[in-house]
Amino acid sequence: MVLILLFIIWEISSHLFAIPAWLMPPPSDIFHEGITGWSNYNGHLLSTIQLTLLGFMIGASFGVIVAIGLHTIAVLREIVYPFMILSQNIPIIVLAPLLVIWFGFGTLPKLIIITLVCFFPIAIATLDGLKQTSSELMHYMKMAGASNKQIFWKLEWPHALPSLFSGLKISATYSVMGAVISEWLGAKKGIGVYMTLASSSFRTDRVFVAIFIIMIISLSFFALIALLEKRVIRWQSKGGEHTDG
Amino acid sequence: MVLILLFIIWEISSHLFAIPAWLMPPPSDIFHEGITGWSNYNGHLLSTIQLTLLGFMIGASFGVIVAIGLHTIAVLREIVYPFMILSQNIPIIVLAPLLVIWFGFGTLPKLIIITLVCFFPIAIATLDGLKQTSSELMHYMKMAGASNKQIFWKLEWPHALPSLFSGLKISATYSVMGAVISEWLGAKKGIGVYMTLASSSFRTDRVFVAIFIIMIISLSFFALIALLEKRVIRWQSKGGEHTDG
Amino acid sequence: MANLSLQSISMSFEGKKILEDIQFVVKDAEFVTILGPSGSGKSTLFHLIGGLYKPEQGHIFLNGEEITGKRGSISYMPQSPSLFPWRTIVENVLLGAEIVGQADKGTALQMIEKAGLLGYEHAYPHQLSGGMKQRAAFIRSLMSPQPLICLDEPFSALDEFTRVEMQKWLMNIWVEHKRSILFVTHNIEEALFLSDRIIVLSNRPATVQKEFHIPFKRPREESLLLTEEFLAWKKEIYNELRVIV
Amino acid sequence: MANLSLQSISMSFEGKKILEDIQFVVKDAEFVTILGPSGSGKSTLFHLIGGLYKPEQGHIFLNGEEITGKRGSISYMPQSPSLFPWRTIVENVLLGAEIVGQADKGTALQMIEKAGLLGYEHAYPHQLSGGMKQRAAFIRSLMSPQPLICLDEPFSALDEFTRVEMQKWLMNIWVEHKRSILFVTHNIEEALFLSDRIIVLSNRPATVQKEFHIPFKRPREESLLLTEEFLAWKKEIYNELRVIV
Amino acid sequence: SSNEQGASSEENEKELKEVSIVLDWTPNTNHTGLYVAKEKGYFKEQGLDVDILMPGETGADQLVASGKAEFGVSAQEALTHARVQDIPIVSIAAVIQHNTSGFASPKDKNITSPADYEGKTYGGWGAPVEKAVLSSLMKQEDADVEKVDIVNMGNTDFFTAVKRDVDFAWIYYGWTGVEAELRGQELNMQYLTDYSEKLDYYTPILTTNESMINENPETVSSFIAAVSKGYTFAKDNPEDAASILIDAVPDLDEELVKASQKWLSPKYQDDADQWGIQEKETWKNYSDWMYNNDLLEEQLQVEDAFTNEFLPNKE
Ligand SMILES: Nc1ncnc2c1ncn2[C@@H]1O[C@H](COP(=O)(O)OP(=O)(O)OP(=O)(O)O)[C@@H](O)[C@H]1O
Ligand SMILES: Nc1ncnc2c1ncn2[C@@H]1O[C@H](COP(=O)(O)OP(=O)(O)OP(=O)(O)O)[C@@H](O)[C@H]1O
Ligand SMILES: [Mg+2]
Ligand SMILES: [Mg+2]
Repeated sequence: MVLILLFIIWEISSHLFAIPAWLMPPPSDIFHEGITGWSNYNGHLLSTIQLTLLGFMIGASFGVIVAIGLHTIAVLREIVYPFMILSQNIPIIVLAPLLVIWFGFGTLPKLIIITLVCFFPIAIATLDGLKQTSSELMHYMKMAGASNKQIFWKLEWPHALPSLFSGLKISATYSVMGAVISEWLGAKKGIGVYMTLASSSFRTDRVFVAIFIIMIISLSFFALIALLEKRVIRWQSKGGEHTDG
Repeated sequence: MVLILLFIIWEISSHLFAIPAWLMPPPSDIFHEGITGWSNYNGHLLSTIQLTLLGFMIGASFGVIVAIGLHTIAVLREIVYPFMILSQNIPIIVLAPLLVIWFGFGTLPKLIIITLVCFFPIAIATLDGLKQTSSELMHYMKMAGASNKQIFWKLEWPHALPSLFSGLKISATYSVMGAVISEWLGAKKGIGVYMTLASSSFRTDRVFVAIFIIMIISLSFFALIALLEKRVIRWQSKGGEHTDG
Repeated sequence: MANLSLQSISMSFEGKKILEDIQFVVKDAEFVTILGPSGSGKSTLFHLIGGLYKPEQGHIFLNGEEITGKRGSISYMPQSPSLFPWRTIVENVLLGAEIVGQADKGTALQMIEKAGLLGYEHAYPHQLSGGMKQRAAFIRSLMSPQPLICLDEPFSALDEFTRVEMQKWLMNIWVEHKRSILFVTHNIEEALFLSDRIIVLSNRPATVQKEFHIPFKRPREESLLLTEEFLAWKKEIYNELRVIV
Repeated sequence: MANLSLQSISMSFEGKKILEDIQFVVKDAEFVTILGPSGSGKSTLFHLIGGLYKPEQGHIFLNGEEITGKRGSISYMPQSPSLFPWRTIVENVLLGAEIVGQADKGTALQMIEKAGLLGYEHAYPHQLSGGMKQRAAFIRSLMSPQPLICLDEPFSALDEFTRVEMQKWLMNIWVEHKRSILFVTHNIEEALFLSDRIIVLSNRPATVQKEFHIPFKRPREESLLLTEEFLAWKKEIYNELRVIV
Repeated sequence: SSNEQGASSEENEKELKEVSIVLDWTPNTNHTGLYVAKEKGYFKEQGLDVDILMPGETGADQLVASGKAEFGVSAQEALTHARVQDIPIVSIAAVIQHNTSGFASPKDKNITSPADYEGKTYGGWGAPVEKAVLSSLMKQEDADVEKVDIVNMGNTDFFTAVKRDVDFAWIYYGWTGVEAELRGQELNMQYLTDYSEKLDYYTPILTTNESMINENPETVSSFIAAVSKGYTFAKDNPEDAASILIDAVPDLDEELVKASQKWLSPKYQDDADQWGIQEKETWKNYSDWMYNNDLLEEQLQVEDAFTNEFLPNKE
């Protein structure tokens, strides 16, 4: 609803202030191009969605595995932690040639980039969730003679789930952008390619179509994760939510 | 230590497989350039650090404010949440011209980009932290007649601090990269500029010096936040941490 | 001054009727105890008086003013200590008073000493034994200035002697400040020793099964516990409760 | 078979001596109760037997085998219920048995019914009253198969009748399965009614102040509570404790 | 149209040698000859199956140097830098004979010669070469480069930049200039070639690496032969060539491609005897200029940087 309102304001101000279409086209133009140009970009769309989903799944799994690994093996943490941070600071322009040189122009280097983007928030959030288990329950588990594996699966893991979902939500948001960026690494199809081409031939309306597509994918993806969260985490008492009265 | 080992392996394999220096220079070259070229880049370095710190602080404050706002005003949440996700999906190539038109080539558009990068993980993590307060303590606060403001400051806020720090750590990691990216938006100084120039004149050694600088800044920044976390969150019992025995 | 009146209160959880048509008063400066089987709804009754929930039916008045669903009118000690893990003991003790804006650290420290927690003022809750936490929560409720105090099994984790100490202390405060007290306990002797009146709740759904006016003169001495009359009362209430379970 | 022996156990927290030279045994199929003032170190003693901490000095043997710092040898009920918020009651009850790999849902459901929690098998802990949680934790410890059961104030939140029910049940299980029980309570009557032997701990630092062999024949009937002999015993122990506080 | 031809020669497809060429940017009219050669089957005639790749962020030069791609599109300046850093790539053809770049400004800014740059704001990408070029141009009119305010406009495009703060910028007329025409925005343009012979360097060029030249000279010859034919076709049939490019890359803007092609087609070969020829003079002039302006750390070995030997013999 608010979005629609925003669109209307945008449309009106486009006309009112005569903002040139190449700078910021009115939504009606974008909408029009979005519909008539469907056949132009639906191939790109599919390819990006596939890439995003695959990349996100790999990235999320990797993030969770890293978090678990770092949590259970304390030595690993000190060694790997700095590398995790470093991994988030390799500029794409440096990484890109190396990845292409090592892995060619296939899907692999693209998946590596999405993974790199996605795993980090998940790993950090899950790790923090795993660390902050209630000490009371931890004492119980230890007194009851639970093995480390049991402590993990019966206590730490369920306790970390909300944090994990917090990380998943952040990553889901990033994953689409990650896929688009990875397509700059030389792809033949994908919203990223579509957008670059549109931008280099100054087709601002198409650029905006691309942006809206990216946004819609992200939003749906986020919503999906939020839905999943609701289904998985059912036990929470609602105590914390009614701050209204 | 592990890093040093890695450097040695890298150095040896550089020589062993005769990897051309323009593809991946041996660390000794990078190190040499890092020291002899200090005067070349120390101006860039300072400028980037300043930008990062300023941007991170603004981004973090903004993230916290957004989280608080969304948490306390339930109506806001539904309206703003989608926009937050959208904000993470506007490609820089689209945003850049708009920012330039609106704000010129100064520091402001750069700060906006860093803010955009930093605020999101903080807002999401803090929001999740605020939501998950213990219902037992919440009941106490309500029964004791605490106002919403008191509930927030005395219960939800301290409870969300660990999550906030989790978000801060993720953002701190991104902030340096965000600053570098924002420098592509037109800066005269900064590691991003230094790197682009090095890259366009094929000075791979300098590119790697830039990367190492970015990494070192990020790591120190992360360490700073982690240190702060330790000082602020002193109350946690260590129950959750000894999974070793 | 505090004059509490409950008028035909009913309450259900998830379709299960918990409280049915509960009706009683607590007069000014009166000490009333509620006895009832575990799970009958005593804590729920407190939650209703405190305004945490709204009753399905019925009204609650304090000094003639309706407080149904209104918070902050009572000073409350929950059944589980509910200490804030990030506050030291003295900070926890001050919380209730803080909420109404009357924190007085000097008095708090005195009370901590009186409760046998000397040396633990600056400890965090996880460093305390179960009984020590309970005493801290007890002091917290005493430090709140409201004229009606609701105590939910305040001494259940204490040894007999500490318990008697605390009882005496409570009596002194009650006599001195003329506050009204609503008290939950499972200990019939305690109820008899302390109360002006005892209200017995039946099992689910709870109704007011019986009310006893306790005629012992005040101040009451420990020797009272050994008198014939006391034992007779004890037997009577015991039998009343036996009927229920 | 379970034969526990504590040999000159000492323990400090943060420089404060809590336990000093504690020495006692629990013989096979014996029921031993520990009495002592709040904060004296009873729960800490349990934590040491359960292997959560290592004692500063001394050794713990179970059936001749040293279990100092070793976990999993006892079945344990902590002082606070410590139910897992994401598990339903039946899942919580099964946890202790699950850890040793012997979960039996049928028995669990029977026990839940016996504890008066019928209809709450699939409720989550936050939907239970304090006493109901305690009963769930109690069943959980009974479901663990270890021959030594350590119960830390298991009935403190129960009304007299439910308490007696639970006591009888515990006696039956104890007689039937010949398990050894180490029990903490503040209720002298309960201690006398249940135990073969009562160990009285002194105040901080706790030492074994006195040991009482309780001569009442088994099976014990409720009528025992009213006998002269019982009252004499009660007085004696009461006086012993009075000396301490 | 390409499909029909692909079907007819399906049987000998297996013998085709697979090679790839990495572009320097997104596909545009600088690349028309490549697409023509591919779509019209010129590559196939030469026994090649050519994959045209977009570089993304990667940059073609490293990929060509490392052998990940056999051929690439680059520019003289980049290749000069690369060779000085011992990166073994060689220019094998000039796509356009003369530099078509220059400094552009909207007409209303009234910048008609380098002398007018004084006191104006130049928007660039922060490379040292920009100031040197500006200085070269301005010196000829006794203007002082220090009086130009040089700002870095990063990735911002020309049209956006001149709306705000920036007065003039460095563009390729064949693309951005043509777009301005289409938009009806009038520009003042100072071409580099009009002011300094030394700045008439080749951009873009086709490149390969040294090991290709040493080990697979026939492949390079076949490739260039086909490409040469492609650009010749594009020179003679601008409209058809533009259609081929649009068909191959449908996401490009049709109007812009057509207009740009019309402008660019005559410039491919221009005054040269043959498409693709490179003069030693041009290479030497520019690298000397770069060296003298401290843009290079050492002198370029001009002879090794380019070669004409793979160009087809003139019929
Ligand atoms: N949030 C809730 N959701 C669902 N059921 C609840 C909730 N809170 C309490 N109940 C139910 O209400 C009943 C009464 O609970 P309450 O805590 O008031 O009992 P109580 O009298 O205080 O018992 P105890 O002496 O054991 O503390 C119980 O059957 C409990 O399961
Ligand atoms: N983790 C800890 N850190 C510091 N001090 C602790 C810790 N655990 C227990 N103590 C201290 O040890 C002492 C004994 O505690 P413990 O819980 O064993 O008492 P208890 O006999 O069980 O008391 P209660 O009857 O009140 O439960 C207390 O003074 C407590 O403050
Ligand atoms: Mg209760
Ligand atoms: Mg205890």
